[in-house]
Amino acid sequence: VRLMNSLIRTNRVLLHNTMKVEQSERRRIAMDLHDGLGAMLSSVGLYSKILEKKFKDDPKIHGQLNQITLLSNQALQTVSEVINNLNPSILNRYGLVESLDRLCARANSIGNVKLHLESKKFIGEMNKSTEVIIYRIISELINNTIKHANATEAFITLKGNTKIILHYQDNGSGFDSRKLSLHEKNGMGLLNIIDRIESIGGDSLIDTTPGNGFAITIELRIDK
Amino acid sequence: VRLMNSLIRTNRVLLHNTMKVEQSERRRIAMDLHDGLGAMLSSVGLYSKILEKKFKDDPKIHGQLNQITLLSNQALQTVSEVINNLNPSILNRYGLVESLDRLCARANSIGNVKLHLESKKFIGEMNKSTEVIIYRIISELINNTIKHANATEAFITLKGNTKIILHYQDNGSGFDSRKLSLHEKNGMGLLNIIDRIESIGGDSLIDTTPGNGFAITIELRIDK
Amino acid sequence: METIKVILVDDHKIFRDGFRLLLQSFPYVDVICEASNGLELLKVLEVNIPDIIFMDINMPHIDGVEASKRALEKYPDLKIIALTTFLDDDYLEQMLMAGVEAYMLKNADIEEFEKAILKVYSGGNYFSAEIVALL
Ligand SMILES: Nc1ncnc2c1ncn2[C@@H]1O[C@H](COP(=O)(O)OP(=O)(O)OP(=O)(O)O)[C@@H](O)[C@H]1O
Ligand SMILES: Nc1ncnc2c1ncn2[C@@H]1O[C@H](COP(=O)(O)OP(=O)(O)OP(=O)(O)O)[C@@H](O)[C@H]1O
Ligand SMILES: [K+]
Ligand SMILES: [Mg+2]
Ligand SMILES: [Mg+2]
Ligand SMILES: [Mg+2]
Repeated sequence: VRLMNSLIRTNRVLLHNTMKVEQSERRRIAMDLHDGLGAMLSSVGLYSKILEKKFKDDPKIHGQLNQITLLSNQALQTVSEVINNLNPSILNRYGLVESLDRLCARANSIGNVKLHLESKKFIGEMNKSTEVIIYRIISELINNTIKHANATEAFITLKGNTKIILHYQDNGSGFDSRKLSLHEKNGMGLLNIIDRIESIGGDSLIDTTPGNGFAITIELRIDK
Repeated sequence: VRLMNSLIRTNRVLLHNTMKVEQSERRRIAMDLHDGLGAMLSSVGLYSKILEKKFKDDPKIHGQLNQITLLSNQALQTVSEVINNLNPSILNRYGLVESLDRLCARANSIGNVKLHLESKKFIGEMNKSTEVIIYRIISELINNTIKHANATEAFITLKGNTKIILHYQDNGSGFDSRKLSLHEKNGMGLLNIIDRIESIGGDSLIDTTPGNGFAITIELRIDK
Repeated sequence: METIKVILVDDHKIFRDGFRLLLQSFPYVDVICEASNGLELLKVLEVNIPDIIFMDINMPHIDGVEASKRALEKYPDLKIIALTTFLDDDYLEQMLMAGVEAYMLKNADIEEFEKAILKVYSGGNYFSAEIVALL
């Protein structure tokens, strides 16, 4: 039994390490993108704006320069989304709950979907990489609701202590969840969530049918 | 004992799954970058080149437009490096050994360092995520030699079957390996390699002193 | 000089917009239409036969490799210039096997595009310098 316990512990340590390394690799790639690409794209934008001003009386030239400005902004936006996905820097600053609050507040201020976050019953403390996973999952669920559901509301409940329970529900179109694996080629968001949760020893259950909204429940034991 | 074996097996499966999920997330981010950013940056370059042609007689305007062209090319280069790091697509097509052959051939055709790859004694077969790790490690070692070592040659030996041994050696400046942890803030390449190998149950040993080149030996048991 | 009829195939409108503008700066080129993927191209070809197709590789539905194969099977006289964002030896081989005449990076210089169009139109091949290094 002692041996077994120690094996289980090794198990956890190993998994924990893998996650930590991954985390630091992600941070590194995010930094590369941020420092390298961010700077280049910003200067492209600067040059094009300087030139735009010079040619404000020549609609054709101005239009082409404006394309450059728009594209460089769009590219910066994409880079910042990828960076945030790789390394949600907000988590370094605020904890999970406050980061989620801010995520929802931002989405509520711009979108058509009203998000309700209920996290009072969440008193767990988890390591950084688990926080990142939970944050990323909730972002993806929100994105899906905004992109696919045509919903007006979504409810997010996070609770628990050593065992975390995340419940997510929107009032949108729902879909035929049997078709999920067919999507493998295009979207991998949802399937990845399920795999991801499983890979860290948790469970997830999707509940959706066409016309009845989308819901998912995720349960996860945390050690620290 | 039976229980123990099954625990060890669960261990491996869990680790394997984590790696697989990570892999598919990386692929996904790489795809996002490839598609979205690639298109935006290419178009920026198109517009700036069209305008450059128009203003070829105005050196000042032409110069600013040329900056935009150069920056967009540089940005594309960065994106392609990040993509390749996230998801070395070459491995999908060729196996590890041929991919490494091509990596070395390309570096030899452009660089000042002559790379020698010896992989005849390698007859192992590993899963995709381990291949990616090995490929990425060797790329990073080569990058380091090119960037830091001022070397003329590097020797890469890959051998083994169920236990893989990777030996890497350059004839460059070497460095004081006790200072490695100090570098944590800037480079994380080497430390990440060590962590990474450890996290998948392998060992690594660095051998370098100032003036005596850099060498590292990595040993890793593989199951499949 | 007679006009060279060109079709542009790429799944990103932002790229097509810029590239069309670039092609239009050559007086002897006429961009007769565009398609946003291989499937669309095959439909377009039923009514419009160009001299040259500029073909993106990564596209939904039918990608550039498959589209080139099918288009050349039906219209063997077509000339295709493959366009790629990033160097990738993987696709290079597949596109060559499919029978394209040229392979270029999307960020090639204007002069390169001009050279490629003229060479391919007169029956030759063209590869960007970076790609020649890979071959
Ligand atoms: N909340 C939802 N409401 C309605 N349909 C949904 C919802 N979430 C997912 N879907 C459906 O399930 C499919 C798969 O979702 P998934 O997140 O895996 O991929 P995606 O969102 O299409 O692409 P990606 O996440 O890669 O951008 C979606 O394309 C959509 O049809
Ligand atoms: N082959 C080598 N020869 C000489 N010095 C080396 C070699 N490899 C690494 N070093 C030294 O060790 C330091 C740490 O290397 P590491 O790969 O961790 O970071 P980096 O290469 O500086 O940054 P990054 O890998 O993040 O681009 C380097 O800055 C360099 O001083
Ligand atoms: K024209
Ligand atoms: Mg999604
Ligand atoms: Mg390095
Ligand atoms: Mg494309």
